[in-house]
Amino acid sequence: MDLISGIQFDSFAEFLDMGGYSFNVWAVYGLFVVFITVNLYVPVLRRKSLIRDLKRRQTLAEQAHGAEVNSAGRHKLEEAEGNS
Amino acid sequence: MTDTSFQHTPDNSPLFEVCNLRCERDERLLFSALSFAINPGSALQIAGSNGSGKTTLLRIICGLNDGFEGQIRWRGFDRSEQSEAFAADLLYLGHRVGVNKVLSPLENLRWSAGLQVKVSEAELMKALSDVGLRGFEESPCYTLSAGQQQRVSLARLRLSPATLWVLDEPFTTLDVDAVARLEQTLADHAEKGGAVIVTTHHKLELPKLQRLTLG
Amino acid sequence: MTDTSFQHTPDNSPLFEVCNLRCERDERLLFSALSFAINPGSALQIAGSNGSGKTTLLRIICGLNDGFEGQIRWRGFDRSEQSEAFAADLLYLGHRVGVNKVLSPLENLRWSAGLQVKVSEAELMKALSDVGLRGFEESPCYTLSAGQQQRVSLARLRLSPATLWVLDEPFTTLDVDAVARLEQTLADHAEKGGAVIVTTHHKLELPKLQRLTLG
Amino acid sequence: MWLWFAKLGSPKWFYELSTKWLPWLTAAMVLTLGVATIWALLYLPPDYQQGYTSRILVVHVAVAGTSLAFFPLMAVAGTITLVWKMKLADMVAKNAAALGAWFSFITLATGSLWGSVSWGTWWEWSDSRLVSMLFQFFLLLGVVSLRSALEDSEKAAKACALLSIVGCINVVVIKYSVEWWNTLHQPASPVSMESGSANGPEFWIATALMILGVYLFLSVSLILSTRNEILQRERKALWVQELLADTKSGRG
Amino acid sequence: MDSTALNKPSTWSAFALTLKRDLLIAFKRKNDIVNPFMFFVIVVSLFPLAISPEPTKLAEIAAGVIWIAVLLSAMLSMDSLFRADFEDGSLEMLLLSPHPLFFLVLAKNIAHWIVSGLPVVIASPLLAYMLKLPGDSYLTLLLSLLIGTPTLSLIGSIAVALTVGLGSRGLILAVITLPFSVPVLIFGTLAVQSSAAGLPAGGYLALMLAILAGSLSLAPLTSAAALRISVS
Amino acid sequence: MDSTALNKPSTWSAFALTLKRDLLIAFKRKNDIVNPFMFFVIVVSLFPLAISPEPTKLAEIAAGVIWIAVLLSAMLSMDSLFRADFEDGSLEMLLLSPHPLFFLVLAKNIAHWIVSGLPVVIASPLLAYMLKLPGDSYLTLLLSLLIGTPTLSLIGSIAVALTVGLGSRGLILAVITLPFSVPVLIFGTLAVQSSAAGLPAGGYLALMLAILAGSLSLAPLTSAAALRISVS
Ligand code: HEM
Ligand SMILES: Nc1ncnc2c1ncn2[C@@H]1O[C@H](COP(=O)(O)OP(=O)(O)OP(=O)(O)O)[C@@H](O)[C@H]1O
Ligand SMILES: Nc1ncnc2c1ncn2[C@@H]1O[C@H](COP(=O)(O)OP(=O)(O)OP(=O)(O)O)[C@@H](O)[C@H]1O
Ligand SMILES: [Mg+2]
Ligand SMILES: [Mg+2]
Repeated sequence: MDLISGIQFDSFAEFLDMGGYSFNVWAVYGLFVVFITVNLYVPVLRRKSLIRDLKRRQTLAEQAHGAEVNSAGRHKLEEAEGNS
Repeated sequence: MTDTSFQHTPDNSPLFEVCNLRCERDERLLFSALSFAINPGSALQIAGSNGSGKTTLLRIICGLNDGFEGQIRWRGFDRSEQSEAFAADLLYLGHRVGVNKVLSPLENLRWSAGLQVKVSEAELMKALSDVGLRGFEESPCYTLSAGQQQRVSLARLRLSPATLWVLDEPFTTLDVDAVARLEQTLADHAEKGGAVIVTTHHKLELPKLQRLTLG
Repeated sequence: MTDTSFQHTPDNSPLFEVCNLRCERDERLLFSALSFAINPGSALQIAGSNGSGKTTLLRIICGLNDGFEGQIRWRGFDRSEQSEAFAADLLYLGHRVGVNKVLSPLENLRWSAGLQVKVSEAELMKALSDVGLRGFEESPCYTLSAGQQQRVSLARLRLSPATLWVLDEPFTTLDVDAVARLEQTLADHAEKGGAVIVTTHHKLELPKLQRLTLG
Repeated sequence: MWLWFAKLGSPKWFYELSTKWLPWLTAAMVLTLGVATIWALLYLPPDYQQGYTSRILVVHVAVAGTSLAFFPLMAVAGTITLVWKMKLADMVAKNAAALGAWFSFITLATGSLWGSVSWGTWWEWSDSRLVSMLFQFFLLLGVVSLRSALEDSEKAAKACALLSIVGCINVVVIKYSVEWWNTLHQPASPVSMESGSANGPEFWIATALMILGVYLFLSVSLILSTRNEILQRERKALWVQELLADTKSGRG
Repeated sequence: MDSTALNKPSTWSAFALTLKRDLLIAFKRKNDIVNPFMFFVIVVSLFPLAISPEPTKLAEIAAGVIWIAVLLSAMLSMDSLFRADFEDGSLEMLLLSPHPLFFLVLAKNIAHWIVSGLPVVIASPLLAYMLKLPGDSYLTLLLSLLIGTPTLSLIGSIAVALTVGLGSRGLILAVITLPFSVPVLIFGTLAVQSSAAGLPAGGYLALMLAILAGSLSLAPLTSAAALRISVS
Repeated sequence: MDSTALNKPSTWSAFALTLKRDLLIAFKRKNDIVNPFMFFVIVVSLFPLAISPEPTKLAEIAAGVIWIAVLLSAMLSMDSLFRADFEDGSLEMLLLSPHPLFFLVLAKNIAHWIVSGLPVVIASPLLAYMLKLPGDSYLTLLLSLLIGTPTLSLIGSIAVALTVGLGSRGLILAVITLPFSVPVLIFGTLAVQSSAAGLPAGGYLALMLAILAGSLSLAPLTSAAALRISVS
């Protein structure tokens, strides 16, 4: 494997020029990179803000109505008074 | 109509039964391990504070909402196996009254009752005058007041052959008179062997009334 | 707030006065020669059967409906000459509660109260928790039940500087608890020198309550 | 089978499993994408017709091919949502729609950039792949739009599931009808995609590697956003509460 | 077996009852009938203003313009299907009725097409004349629209059923359904264009018929499923 | 004079509050932003399919097609203005507020245009390219749309205010407002077409600006009056 001689370009400028099509080639790769980073980085950022938000709510819930939460979902069935 | 007008259930299982129902909305537990049964001739009032899940429960009962766990049985069979028979024997009146604004009370009732039972024009007119809409039969419903529109939907109760009535806050916007008349209708239905499930914040006086309080 | 927080009227004419009001809808006479007056510190319940014209009357009072004949006076002047002052001193809650479904209770209240008075966030939060919506402040309103949405609109009552409150069936869909609390709020408002006009089919217990029955 | 299904349906199970797998998948993704990109940019020999621009095709073909996977994926997830009411399937489907729209957009953009070189125009209506990709983009945005329009999340899940299934059929129908329409309109310029570039084996190896990398990227991105969705929707569950208590703020 | 079953109306009569009710509502409201038609006419008449009043140019675009205007009018008129029923609660009644939802939905679809699609189809030759569509293709235009508009309605009704709870949904309906109607648009315009060029158009019409048949059997089913989802 | 007046927010702050609220609702709903834009893009892309994919033919119709699509998207997006407010009763609150309705309506109009008009304007050059609009006319297109779309929104808001109680009003809105927006359409397309032909377009743009100024002062007033009528 000759990693150096395999390279198709003799100079960096030539590499940048891409045989005259630098705009198209670099635009495609630029878009590609943006596309990948956005779709990886946005979920990561969202995760951070989500965790922050959830923790804030957790502490709020603990302070404000920790006891009330447990009372949810109860019910009671009875005969109404005054039936015949 | 006599008692025999309602279909009987096999081997004496209750008319309608709910076992171990559990429902969450938005990760908020509304109820769990909820079980009750209702038999012909009885009435069930579902009470509870605002947001305790009354409307949700009624919609689950009717099959409009399937976000629940647990069994619902109709005349002893699973409701989903009996869905057509159940539909033929159920009458649901929700928060929204099911009254088209451009049609007249008569035209509305002709369709809404007609889906479930064959009715004659005379029966339609009688039902409307029974709920106090005489003289309004042919006015378009957008000219009716909130309570009058509610009455149009209540006229269905007088025509429906359904055994099980499920009513979500039917007393709202009714005046004192109409409230009394509706209570009488419910009592009559139960007496004839029907069953009623109703939510209201109002103090109901019915014979054989069970009360289920949520929340 | 003390008694002085409400503006006083000149030469002791009543706060709000209706003379010889007459209204027809669809060629049906709803009321005629209707006159009444309401003073700071008192409450007026408008009763009547369904379709008797309660909602119509309230909308006429507020100026949302101009299909009437007769005079309406505000602090002794014709209402139309005082429309801005009247608007600043009026709070109307209609059948439709004025709650946007996508916004949260907090955001709703910020706008609806903010149109009439400058309020701080803390006051908003307090008003919401006073009506029993603690924990729901930030949930979108479409996840709230019918009664909870009604409560969002009632929170405005706790922030408004208006003297005259006009409420159309504010008790519908509220549970027993909330009904009691609302009655208390109305009594407090009257005590502080405000005035309340309210329609309801429900038996109101307020000090200095007048009752006007239509139809 | 059923047990396995039930287990897979559990967001908790998925969350924990993905915690284990994510580093490996990410590493594999970085490696393949890196190698493929460097190879494509530096080592790919110039095409005899189009010179170095065949470097564009490596990306274009990889993204275009992958973007075709989204509707089938969403339709499968939708079926699972509707039939087995599995929450996880919907969480995947929700994020897949948005990601799929991104993929379609990048396909369109890279295709245009390549078209401006090889056809001398950025956009051409007389090519069925272009037009049908455009409509796939619209359909995906339609699914995203429906999701955001419906407020109730359970309703939205089922509605989007149904739309994805119907949409999956439609993508195929559109493709064939547009193709037929184009053969009838006899394109003026030589604008067939299959016509041109005879690319060497190196090109195809680089492309294959790029396709692999893009698929890995798809899975990593989908897993990341699905995990967020799990945290969001299961925020009241005990295991999430415990997990939150264990994580330092903003990390984890 | 029991009195309930004896007195229960047949599915056919429920179908007829629903069809009649929907037609009645439409005739009372009038807007549902007049608006799609007016919209169609107005949109078509914008083109000579915005593009060019020259007859030769108009003739070239006539088929396409008419089809697009029909498409838009069909999509936008769908907004009224199910809306009032959802808002006033009648839709819940429909879902809870003891009849197969397929037929009731079909009845509503048919009523809607009669009211909003048919007038547009009938008006199309006149507008085709105003746009100087070449003379031989009128019959093809009429036929293609007669086959195409019910298909569009059926496709649209799925989207309507999915979005039934939304307040303002005109645009989202169009956004969801326009991509789906591309095949109908393509075959419809191809049919008209080819008969304008003197070529046979029967093949396209047959294809459109096939699409219609497919959607006639599948769309009400899908709409019914979608309604159940939306109302829950 | 009294404590009420002291604590009363200024009209300006009511304006800002309403603008903010409407933008907030739009950002929460997202659809109000995305749909007009999507509709515009999809409608434009139907034309090559229905008429012809040939670049020269497309270039001829490009300006007109874009303007018509903008017009339709603007008209149909109006449906969401005031709708939710009417249905939930907020509109009554707006009418009963102690501030001049003119400014509150203007605030709602501005919020609506930012949300539904601006994205369409921004996307238009891309679509112009896809339709092969001749190169020199892009700036004119953009300017004409930037002036034209607020005008269309203002005109539309009058119709919206008049029809605010109707359930499905997408079509009727279009039917009422399209005739009124013909002048804007004509000047807009003339501007683009003349700059595509290398002629100056400033005159048309100036005319459009005049129309905008006129409607900016009159339309909110008329809408306010119409709202009072509709709500009563
Ligand atoms: C269904 C989506 C698509 C797929 C699967 C796809 C796939 C491909 C493949 C495999 C090639 C290489 C063909 C070859 O080497 O001869 C190619 C070439 C090309 N693609 Fe796409 N593509 C898609 C969409 C698009 C779009 C949307 C555009 C433009 C906006 C586009 C523009 C091009 C161009 C200009 C070429 C070069 C054609 C030539 O060499 O003559 N493609 N595409
Ligand atoms: N839009 C309308 N057009 C014509 N008539 C109307 C309209 N709205 C209401 N009416 C008529 O006006 C009368 C009074 O209606 P209103 O809504 O004021 O009654 P209400 O006393 O509030 O009744 P409820 O207790 O049912 O709310 C009714 O008889 C009704 O028929
Ligand atoms: N669409 C929804 N999405 C999520 N949660 C909802 C939705 N609708 C209702 N909820 C929640 O479900 C709970 C129960 O609502 P429901 O409407 O069943 O209450 P209810 O008992 O009928 O109250 P009310 O007496 O006010 O009518 C409420 O806490 C509410 O927050
Ligand atoms: Mg309820
Ligand atoms: Mg009333």
